[in-house]
Amino acid sequence: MGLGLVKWSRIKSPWILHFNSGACNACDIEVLAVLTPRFDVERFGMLLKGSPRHADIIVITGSVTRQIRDRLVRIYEQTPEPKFVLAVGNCAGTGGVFQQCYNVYEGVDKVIPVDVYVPGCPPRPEAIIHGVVKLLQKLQEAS
Amino acid sequence: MTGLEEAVEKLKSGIGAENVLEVKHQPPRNVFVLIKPEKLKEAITYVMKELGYQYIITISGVDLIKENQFEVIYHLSDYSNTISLKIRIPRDEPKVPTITDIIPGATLYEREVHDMFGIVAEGHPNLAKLLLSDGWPEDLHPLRKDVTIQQIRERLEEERRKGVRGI
Amino acid sequence: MMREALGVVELLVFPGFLFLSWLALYFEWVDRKFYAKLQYRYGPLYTGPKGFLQPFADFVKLLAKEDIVPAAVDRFLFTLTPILMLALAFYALFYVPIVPMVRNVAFGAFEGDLILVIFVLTMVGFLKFLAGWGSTNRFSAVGAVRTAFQLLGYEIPLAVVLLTAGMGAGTLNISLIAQKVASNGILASALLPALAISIVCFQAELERIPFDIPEAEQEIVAGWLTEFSGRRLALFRFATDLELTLAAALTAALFLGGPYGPAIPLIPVQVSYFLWFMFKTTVIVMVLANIRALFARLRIDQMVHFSWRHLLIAAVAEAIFIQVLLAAGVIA
Amino acid sequence: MSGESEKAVFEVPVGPQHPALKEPILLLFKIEGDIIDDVMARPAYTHRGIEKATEARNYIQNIYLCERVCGICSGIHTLVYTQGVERLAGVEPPPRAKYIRVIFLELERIHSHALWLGVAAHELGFDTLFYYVWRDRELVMDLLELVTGNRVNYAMSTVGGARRDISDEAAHQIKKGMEIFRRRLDVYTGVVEKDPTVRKRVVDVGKLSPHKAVELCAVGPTLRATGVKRDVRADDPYQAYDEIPFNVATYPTGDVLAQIMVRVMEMYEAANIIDYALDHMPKGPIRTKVPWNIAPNEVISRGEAPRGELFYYFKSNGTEKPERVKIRTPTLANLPAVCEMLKGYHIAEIPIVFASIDPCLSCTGRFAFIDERHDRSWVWTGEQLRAYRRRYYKWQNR
Amino acid sequence: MAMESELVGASLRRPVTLRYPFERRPVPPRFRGRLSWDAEKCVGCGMCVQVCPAFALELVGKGPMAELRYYLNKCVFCSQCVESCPRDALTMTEEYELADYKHKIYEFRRK
Repeated sequence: MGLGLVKWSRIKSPWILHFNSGACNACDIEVLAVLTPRFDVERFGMLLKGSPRHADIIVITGSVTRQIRDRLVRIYEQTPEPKFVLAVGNCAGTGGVFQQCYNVYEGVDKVIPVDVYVPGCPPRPEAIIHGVVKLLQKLQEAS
Repeated sequence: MTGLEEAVEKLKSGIGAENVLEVKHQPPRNVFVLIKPEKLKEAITYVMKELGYQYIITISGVDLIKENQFEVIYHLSDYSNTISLKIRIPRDEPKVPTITDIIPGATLYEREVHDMFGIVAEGHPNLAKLLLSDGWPEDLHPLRKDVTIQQIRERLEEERRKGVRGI
Repeated sequence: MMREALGVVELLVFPGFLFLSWLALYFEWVDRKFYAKLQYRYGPLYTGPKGFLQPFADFVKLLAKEDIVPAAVDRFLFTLTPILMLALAFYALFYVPIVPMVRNVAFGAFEGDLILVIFVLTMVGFLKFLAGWGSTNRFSAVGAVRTAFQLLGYEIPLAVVLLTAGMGAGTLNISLIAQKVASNGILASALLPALAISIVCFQAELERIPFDIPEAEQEIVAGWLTEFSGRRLALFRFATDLELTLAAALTAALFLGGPYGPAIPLIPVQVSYFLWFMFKTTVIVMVLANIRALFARLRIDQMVHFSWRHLLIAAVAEAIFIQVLLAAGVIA
Repeated sequence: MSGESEKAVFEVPVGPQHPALKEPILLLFKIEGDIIDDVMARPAYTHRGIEKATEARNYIQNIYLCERVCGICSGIHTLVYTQGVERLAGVEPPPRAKYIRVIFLELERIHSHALWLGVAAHELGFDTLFYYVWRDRELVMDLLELVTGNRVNYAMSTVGGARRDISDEAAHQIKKGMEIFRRRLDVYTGVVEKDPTVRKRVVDVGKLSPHKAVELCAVGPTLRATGVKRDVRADDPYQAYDEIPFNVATYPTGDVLAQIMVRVMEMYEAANIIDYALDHMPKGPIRTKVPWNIAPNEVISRGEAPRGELFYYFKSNGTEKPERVKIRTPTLANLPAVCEMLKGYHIAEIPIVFASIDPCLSCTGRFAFIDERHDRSWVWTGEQLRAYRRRYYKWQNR
Repeated sequence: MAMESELVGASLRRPVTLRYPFERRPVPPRFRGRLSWDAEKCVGCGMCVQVCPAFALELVGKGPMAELRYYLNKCVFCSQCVESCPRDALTMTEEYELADYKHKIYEFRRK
């Protein structure tokens, strides 16, 4: 019962932290667009938080440049458990068009574990919401 | 005679026609002028002061590995016309004089060229690392033609294994 | 015996802890929903009917989350401040008439409880400062200093207008003031400017736009809250909701008569108290949300400047106005 | 200098992850009391190595690589790139293609400026305005999606012309959309000009003198906000801009208000350009063929991005791959100016002043500014950072 | 204060929000979603692989019997391959809800 309540609250109140790990801005503006009236993810109880301490889901956009790698790890460490990572856009997935550039790590999963990938360049806001819903499904299924 | 042709003629008379090695027009509003490296500062001062140009768009570096030279291009503009002053410097001794005393806005571009090609702008107040990561090896200049992307990546991985952070 | 049993119920269930907790979450929901509505959005929608359980879900989730204590913080302050802030907010609410069940006045009402509540309001602000200062993070520190500055700004005008209501009613017992205001139309209308001033001051106390300077997300991340996570953050958020409840209930009581109002025919007086209280406080929370939607954030110096130049003068003028009315015998 | 060290100077790092910055950059501020004494920026966080990568890919692949230099101004990046390659190959795009390019570029300018206006409002803590502007920006996004098939990266311009045509029906819809958008813009102009809290935060904040702006080689709206009338579209017209009448918007005061007003005026202007271009679009083909290999040549290509002048330098070597592509983005040119603008203002003004140049760091990713007068660096090395982290973040679970 | 009339309007009107998972809007006509491949038309010329900026396509085998491997998580949805295909064997579908827990690779097969 208590655990069920906790699980329910986690699904109903996912707070996100947006982290740009060297993206081209396209995914970032779509992530922002998701918060605005047209799509309004606050419907799901999602809030954009500034401090990693307050966040549950780290939304990462971008191909992880070499300079930002350590910061990314640090932000990940600062986020309290349970935490989830949503890699938005194909740069965050595999490096996308920046594969085989010398200064990128080709994907967030090379550095920290990723829970859901949202392909797209950039994904439409609907696709990002779909990714979040997928993540919440994963939470639901996890015992 | 268009404004730019006139400007080039003036520049020729200003720094001496023998110092202008090559003039190549790119219509409608750009001209590439190759000059002798030692006349660079004089030429830029002339363009800025006498021809009334105010603005440097950027400094491009090109690695002419076959000629064993670097080409450095200063794109000067009066917002409408562009004079791209080119100089060629030896690859073994990549040095140019700084132009920050003439154009304060050029500091970043000189540092960028320094990062990317290792071309030192002599007299520049601070040639610290610009856009490369903190742990980037000092002797590695990514835009030089003698390193491939693959080699750069391998080198960086090796540095990281050695314990260097920030790359 | 019956009376004591009722007292316990009043303390713990209604309108005590349980109801207050519900009320706090309800106000957060009203605030968020109305704020979203003003921006052509839905706000929370799928957590319970119309997203009603959203604040509760946030609270439970934060309680169950990992609680990180950075090594550099002052552990004592870090642990103490959220609990103390929550306790203080609860404590103050027992002096504000919400739905008086037994004695027709608030649970803890006594002559002079207004002073106590004003003191608690200041203490809450001070605790925010301590919480930020104890975090030792740069952003927290800046947020804490801003909280303290802001406190200097709004505290005095707020105290003046709150006491003005007491002056007008001739008592410092919040419940009696509320009764007097509810029954005296002239006093109530004379206090309308004070109502406006107190709403602005409470907006500052609650650190909401345009006075959310200590928490300015774009400038200092989350201000004094930056380093708190998990349980402590949950308590702080809950305490802030209670503070909102306190602000709404206190404003309603002092300037609008709180739960007291014209009797509604056919229903018991306690139910009418409940309806009046909910109506008045909800409207106040919606006004607060509207202010939040209407402005850009001020700078800290502009805020202090604004308080001293405009708010304080207006508050003092209002106090003098009430005194004059009293002396002239307009307010019986 | 001992006097200086006694003053309460402390450093506040902002970034690389910070709510005010939608993109990673490290800004290190020296603060005296509440006043900014000095600024240092380090934007290496977005450096991806695009210029090198262009040399390893062919001209077609590079269109899409350059498109993703920046996601917001992706249209102008492809345009300046393709325009440069066309010049390299000596090909002229058909006239209709030029008009199509102008139309979607101006749509992009509106979307970018609207986005910026929203973000600026957000930085001021005025979330309602942010939400309202972004709500209306969706209108433009829908038009872009209708014309190009995608909301952000349009893939509209290609070497030799445009990839998609604008049908009469779409043209009609764009015009209708512009009509609505103009009306909404009137509302926002009113808000920015009249709202007391907004005015308090933007008037006389982040001042830049025209002399300083020219000296630091600022470009685009940042320069125009100081009253200097410079715009590549007018000064060095490309595509169909020499056939379209338009005004270059300027505002004389040089503060943040001027930055906002210049961009608002440019949105009106862009709507007018779109209307004019739709009315005067010639009929005909939209593409010409361009050879796969391009003979040795070198050219420059300029264009006015929403943030200012975008510059590409090309050198070809006769193969299918370029020898050298040099990209100069407007934010790089504007960063010295913004560091100048920030000095002497409050910490609270960092977000709005920094945002006022509409920084697009992903474009830039190649810059660190250290005050040249003092010539001191405060870039924290990785080691210092880790020491700080060890001190601070030795957290534990309880 | 300049926004108040707008806010009053907002409080009287319905939100503009698209309740996405429960409410959808049509995909625009030129939308570029996931790639699909027509085995009948493909002759295995490899043009698509050559122009792909993100190395998302790979030909398995050679000549007319070659099959295509499509790395969804690398694709940048530029549709250059569709444009370059001499036989129109490639098309962009309208599918955009592609989020998944792992990288997706489509092995297009000839039947």
